[in-house]
Amino acid sequence: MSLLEIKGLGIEFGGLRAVHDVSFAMNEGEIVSVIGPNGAGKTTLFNMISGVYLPGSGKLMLEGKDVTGMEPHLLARRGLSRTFQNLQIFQQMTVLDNAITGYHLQERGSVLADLLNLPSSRHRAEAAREGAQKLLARVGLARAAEQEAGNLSYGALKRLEIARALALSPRVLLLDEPAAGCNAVETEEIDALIAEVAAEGVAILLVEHDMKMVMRISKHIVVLDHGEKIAEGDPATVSQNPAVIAAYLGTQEAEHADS
Amino acid sequence: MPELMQFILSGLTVGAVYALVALGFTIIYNASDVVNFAQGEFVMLGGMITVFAHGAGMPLPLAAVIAIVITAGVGVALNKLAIEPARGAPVVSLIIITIGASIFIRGVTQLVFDKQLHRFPSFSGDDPIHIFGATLLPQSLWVMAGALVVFVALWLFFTRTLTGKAILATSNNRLAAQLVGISTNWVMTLSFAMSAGIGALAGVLVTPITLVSYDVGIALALKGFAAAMLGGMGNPKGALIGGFLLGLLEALTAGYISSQYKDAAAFIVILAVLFAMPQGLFGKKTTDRV
Amino acid sequence: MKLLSTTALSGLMALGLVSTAFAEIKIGASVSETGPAAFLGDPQTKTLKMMVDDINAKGGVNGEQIVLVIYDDGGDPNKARTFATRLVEDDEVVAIIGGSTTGATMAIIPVVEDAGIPFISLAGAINIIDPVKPFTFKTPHTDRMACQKIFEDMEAREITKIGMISGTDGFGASMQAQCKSVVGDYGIEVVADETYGPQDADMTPQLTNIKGAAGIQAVLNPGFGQGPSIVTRNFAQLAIDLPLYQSHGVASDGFIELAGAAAAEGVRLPGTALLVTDLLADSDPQKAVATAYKTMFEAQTRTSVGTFGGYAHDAMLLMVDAITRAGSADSVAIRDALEATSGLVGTTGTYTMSPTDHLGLDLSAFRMLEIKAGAWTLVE
Amino acid sequence: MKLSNKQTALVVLAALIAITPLFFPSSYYFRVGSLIFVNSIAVIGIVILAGYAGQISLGHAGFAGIGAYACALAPVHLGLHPAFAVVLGAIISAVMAYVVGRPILRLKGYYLGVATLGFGILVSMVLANEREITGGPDGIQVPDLGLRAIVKTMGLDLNNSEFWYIFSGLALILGAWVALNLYDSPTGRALRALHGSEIAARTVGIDVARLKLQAFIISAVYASISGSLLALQNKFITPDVAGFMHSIEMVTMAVLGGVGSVLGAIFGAAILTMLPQLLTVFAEYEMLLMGLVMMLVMIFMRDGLLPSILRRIRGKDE
Repeated sequence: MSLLEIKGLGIEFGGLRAVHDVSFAMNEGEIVSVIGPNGAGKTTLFNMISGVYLPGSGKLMLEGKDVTGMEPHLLARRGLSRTFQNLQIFQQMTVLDNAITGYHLQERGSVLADLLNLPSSRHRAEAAREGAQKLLARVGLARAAEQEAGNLSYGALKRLEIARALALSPRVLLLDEPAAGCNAVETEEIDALIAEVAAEGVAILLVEHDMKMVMRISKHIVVLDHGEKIAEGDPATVSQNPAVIAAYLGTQEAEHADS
Repeated sequence: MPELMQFILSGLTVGAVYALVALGFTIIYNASDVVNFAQGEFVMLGGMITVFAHGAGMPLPLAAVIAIVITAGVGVALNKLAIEPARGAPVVSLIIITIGASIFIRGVTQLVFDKQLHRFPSFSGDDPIHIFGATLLPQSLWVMAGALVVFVALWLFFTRTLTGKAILATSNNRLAAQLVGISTNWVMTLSFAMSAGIGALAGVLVTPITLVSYDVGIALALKGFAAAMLGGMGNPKGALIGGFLLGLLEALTAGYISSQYKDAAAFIVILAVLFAMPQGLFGKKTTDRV
Repeated sequence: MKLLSTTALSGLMALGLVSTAFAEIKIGASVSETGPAAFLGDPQTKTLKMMVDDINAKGGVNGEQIVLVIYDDGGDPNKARTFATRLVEDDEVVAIIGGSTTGATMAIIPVVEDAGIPFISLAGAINIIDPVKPFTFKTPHTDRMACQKIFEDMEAREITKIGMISGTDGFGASMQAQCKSVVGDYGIEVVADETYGPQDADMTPQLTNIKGAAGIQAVLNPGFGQGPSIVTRNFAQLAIDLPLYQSHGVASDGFIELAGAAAAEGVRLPGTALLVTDLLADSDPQKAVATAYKTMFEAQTRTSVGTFGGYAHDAMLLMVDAITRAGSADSVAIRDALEATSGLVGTTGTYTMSPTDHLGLDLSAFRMLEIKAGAWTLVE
Repeated sequence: MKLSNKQTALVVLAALIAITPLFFPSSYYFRVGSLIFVNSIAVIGIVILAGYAGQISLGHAGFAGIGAYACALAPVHLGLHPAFAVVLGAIISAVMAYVVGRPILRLKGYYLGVATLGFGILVSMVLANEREITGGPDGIQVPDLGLRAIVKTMGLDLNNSEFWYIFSGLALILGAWVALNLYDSPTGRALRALHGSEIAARTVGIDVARLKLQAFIISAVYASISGSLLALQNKFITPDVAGFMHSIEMVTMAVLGGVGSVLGAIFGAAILTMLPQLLTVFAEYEMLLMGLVMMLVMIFMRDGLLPSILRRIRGKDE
């Protein structure tokens, strides 16, 4: 039994097939990458897996249980967390508060206790705060803890999102372009962080444009084009697949034509 | 069934008033995503200025035209002085700005004119028209025709003209609209002028039926807002149908159930519709983009 | 910032931190100059101001000038209470006039009764003065009296089954309830009872139902503002061939103008002498007072005089009369003098107060009027 | 000892409430003060709903109406002491908020606005129409709380305005304390998170629907208590308390002062409560100026008065 199993997932927007019949599976500690040209449906696939979109067809199995169409906060409780391609940071909150929010499932409790500032509420908050501080140190943001998140650089925000997602102690982590907009040093740091997290047994599903990074860290690669899976396998196999090359070359030409 | 007929005619008359106000909301919303709570004041200004221009000896049609032009000017001023400087502000701030504007306009109106109720003669007399045993005042036909004409004109404007499409484009994506060379400032000015003008036209048409005073705007704005939301904000078809639906609901409830709770019935239906269709009857469905 | 400091400064001035004169009598007022009850408050404010100017120009009361402190409560009872507190505690007035609406009046009463300041209300409801409260008086007829006057007239016309269509505002709702409570005394039955919102544009559905009620002989419309004009027009539109009664809420020339002379033809309502000054016999005690007020009001405002402004006129008249008789501006003395008012002729009627009657009017002060050819006539 | 933001806010608030009466020339100022406090309590509710959770309501006066009429009706019909009537009103408001909030909180922006507006109008309509029970549009008497008499037996003779200044002042401090607790608590953080990004909030496990509902209920209770206090203080109440204009007033106070913070909202309530009193000097210009102030503040001080003023002061210091 795989940790996460995707069986024939598909969705349509206004008659347009965004993703069609995609299947694959992943196990604990595995890093699986989804690649494909722009508009191939990678983010849409992510949105279905994380419960943001309701799949039109297919099934999603987490630890052998059918979780298709489950809301994101329920999936989170089952150990699935994610980051976003276009940052979804809580801009008005401090960096630390952003990270603490990741501990929501641990720190939530009676609203009444929160309103009256009862000891139980303070303890929950304190525990979450300590965890968040450690996590911020881990992603190199300890110093920025008290800043308003909106003031951070793009790369720092990317790391903050990863910290927030890690705070859930997920079993499956979905990273949507974690290294986008980061410089070489930052990319390397993120690279190392991903490997480290995977080594702890977390299954990581990655969407990334940095092919060097993808080839280096992925165990398994799924290739999407026009919403359909056109290839999958280990990095070496996939990189030699003619269909994959055609898809990428095709888009490159298109991109040139655009610009 | 002369009773039913009478209820329907009443509902259509009142519904046409709501539809005209709702159509005014639509244009500004389309151009700027702002729900202008001062829309009712445009209607009031249309009526008040016509009353006083007519009272000063001008023929009614000229007085009406003057009222529409002045009100359109007020709309443009509102945009330039209050809405444009607040670009990007959150929904609540915009609500407060437009409510502030409506209080301001009311305050100025009661100073410039007065606090009395006014009316001017109906356009085609007051001899009722008989339809299947029910009656209708000729002025009601003017209001209904007004709502339909404004709707058709708007529909043509938004689908057939470049400017209309530019307004829709601005609403969808302001930056992209600027990139393709649309002057978004011009679009905003135009849509406020149009909205205010349509509001004033509504005021001119309905005053012989509803009367006018400096403070009739709030109630009209609330009903028009409700009608526009019922139909789906931003859609002229929604505004028209929402308006007529609201009017009919009120009239039929007053006729068959309870005149005390006719407004309640209208709002319960709105709540029910929004529960089933969170974007109103004809609103666009949106998907979160992440 | 500048605006704020300017407001703060003028606020301080308003709060009376800057000098006050002496030898003056301060009378306070809280009226609904704006808001949904502006129909009432606007003429009342104007009336109070012009009367005080007039009295002061003629040498004041007991040789002292009257200072009128007037606030606009917008018809909001909460504001009315705050302004009443301000008048009593801060402006230190000796008496208060106001409360254009029953709601505002009821909010003012606890304040004046607490402080022992005489108060003359301009609102209609009977529970303002029933039970009698030591310091609270009022000038308008109660809405119950208006109902009685109307039903007397109906009785004389042998009408036994009527329909009612009332506004849901305070005025309409209160009068609707009062009328229904006394209607039985006149052998009249309400067979259709409809309402409309104060800002409604069309009342044909309600009137259609009333028209269809079995055996109906007349229709009564308690309400003020634009509602009654629209009801009257819809009444004509539906060609309902029955007597239509309006309330004192629309007793002004403006109503005829708004409803249109054709639609208003034959409408009856209980009004005051003010509307028919020309028709009054020269021997009528009210003729002089009413004509004087009408002339002054219409000359200064260039709008037609109405019953509501008259209430304010009478309140000021009562107050000045009481202060004169009391010979001092002491609040309790004024109160006692007010209660002893006897035979004072106002525009609304002739007031004779007593410890058990803080209104002092009877039904005779109401005159049943009928609109004929766009003008008021007296029903004999 | 260094004070946290919360402690600073509470100390400033308590000090202002305690010290300003020393400068009051007459007891009318106690009346204005107590109105500020009563309004502030409702406005803090709006801060929790709109400032923390980012949801708008144009119908919160409906809850104030429920609280107010509970105090008018429960003592007469149920024989309840007015103090318990306040609690009953709060419970009814909470239940109503739950029932109404569940379906409508799925709506966003203006659609939520019109739905809450509809709720408020329904409440005020029932209050105005059910004349036999509620007294109709002309309002109804509210029994005395009786506390002032008890205080008097303890040797402290206060007039009505003074008593209510102190009583609602204490209620406000309590209300502010609770709201400030919430801000930094797990629930408060989750509310602010869903305000920032609903989708991200959901993916960290926040049950957005549930939390919005909680915020709605809490803010409804604030509005309800504010309505109760107003009714008890005035000893008379009309359906205006539940009207659309009162709902708008609440939101305006909150946003004008700074909807993001409790102190800002109280500042807004203070300004908007005093403004009509100050503007009486301008007589017929009052309306015009009121509208002008609303527009100018929102245009030039977008975050609200207090945050903008504080920023300006700090800016000068640097």
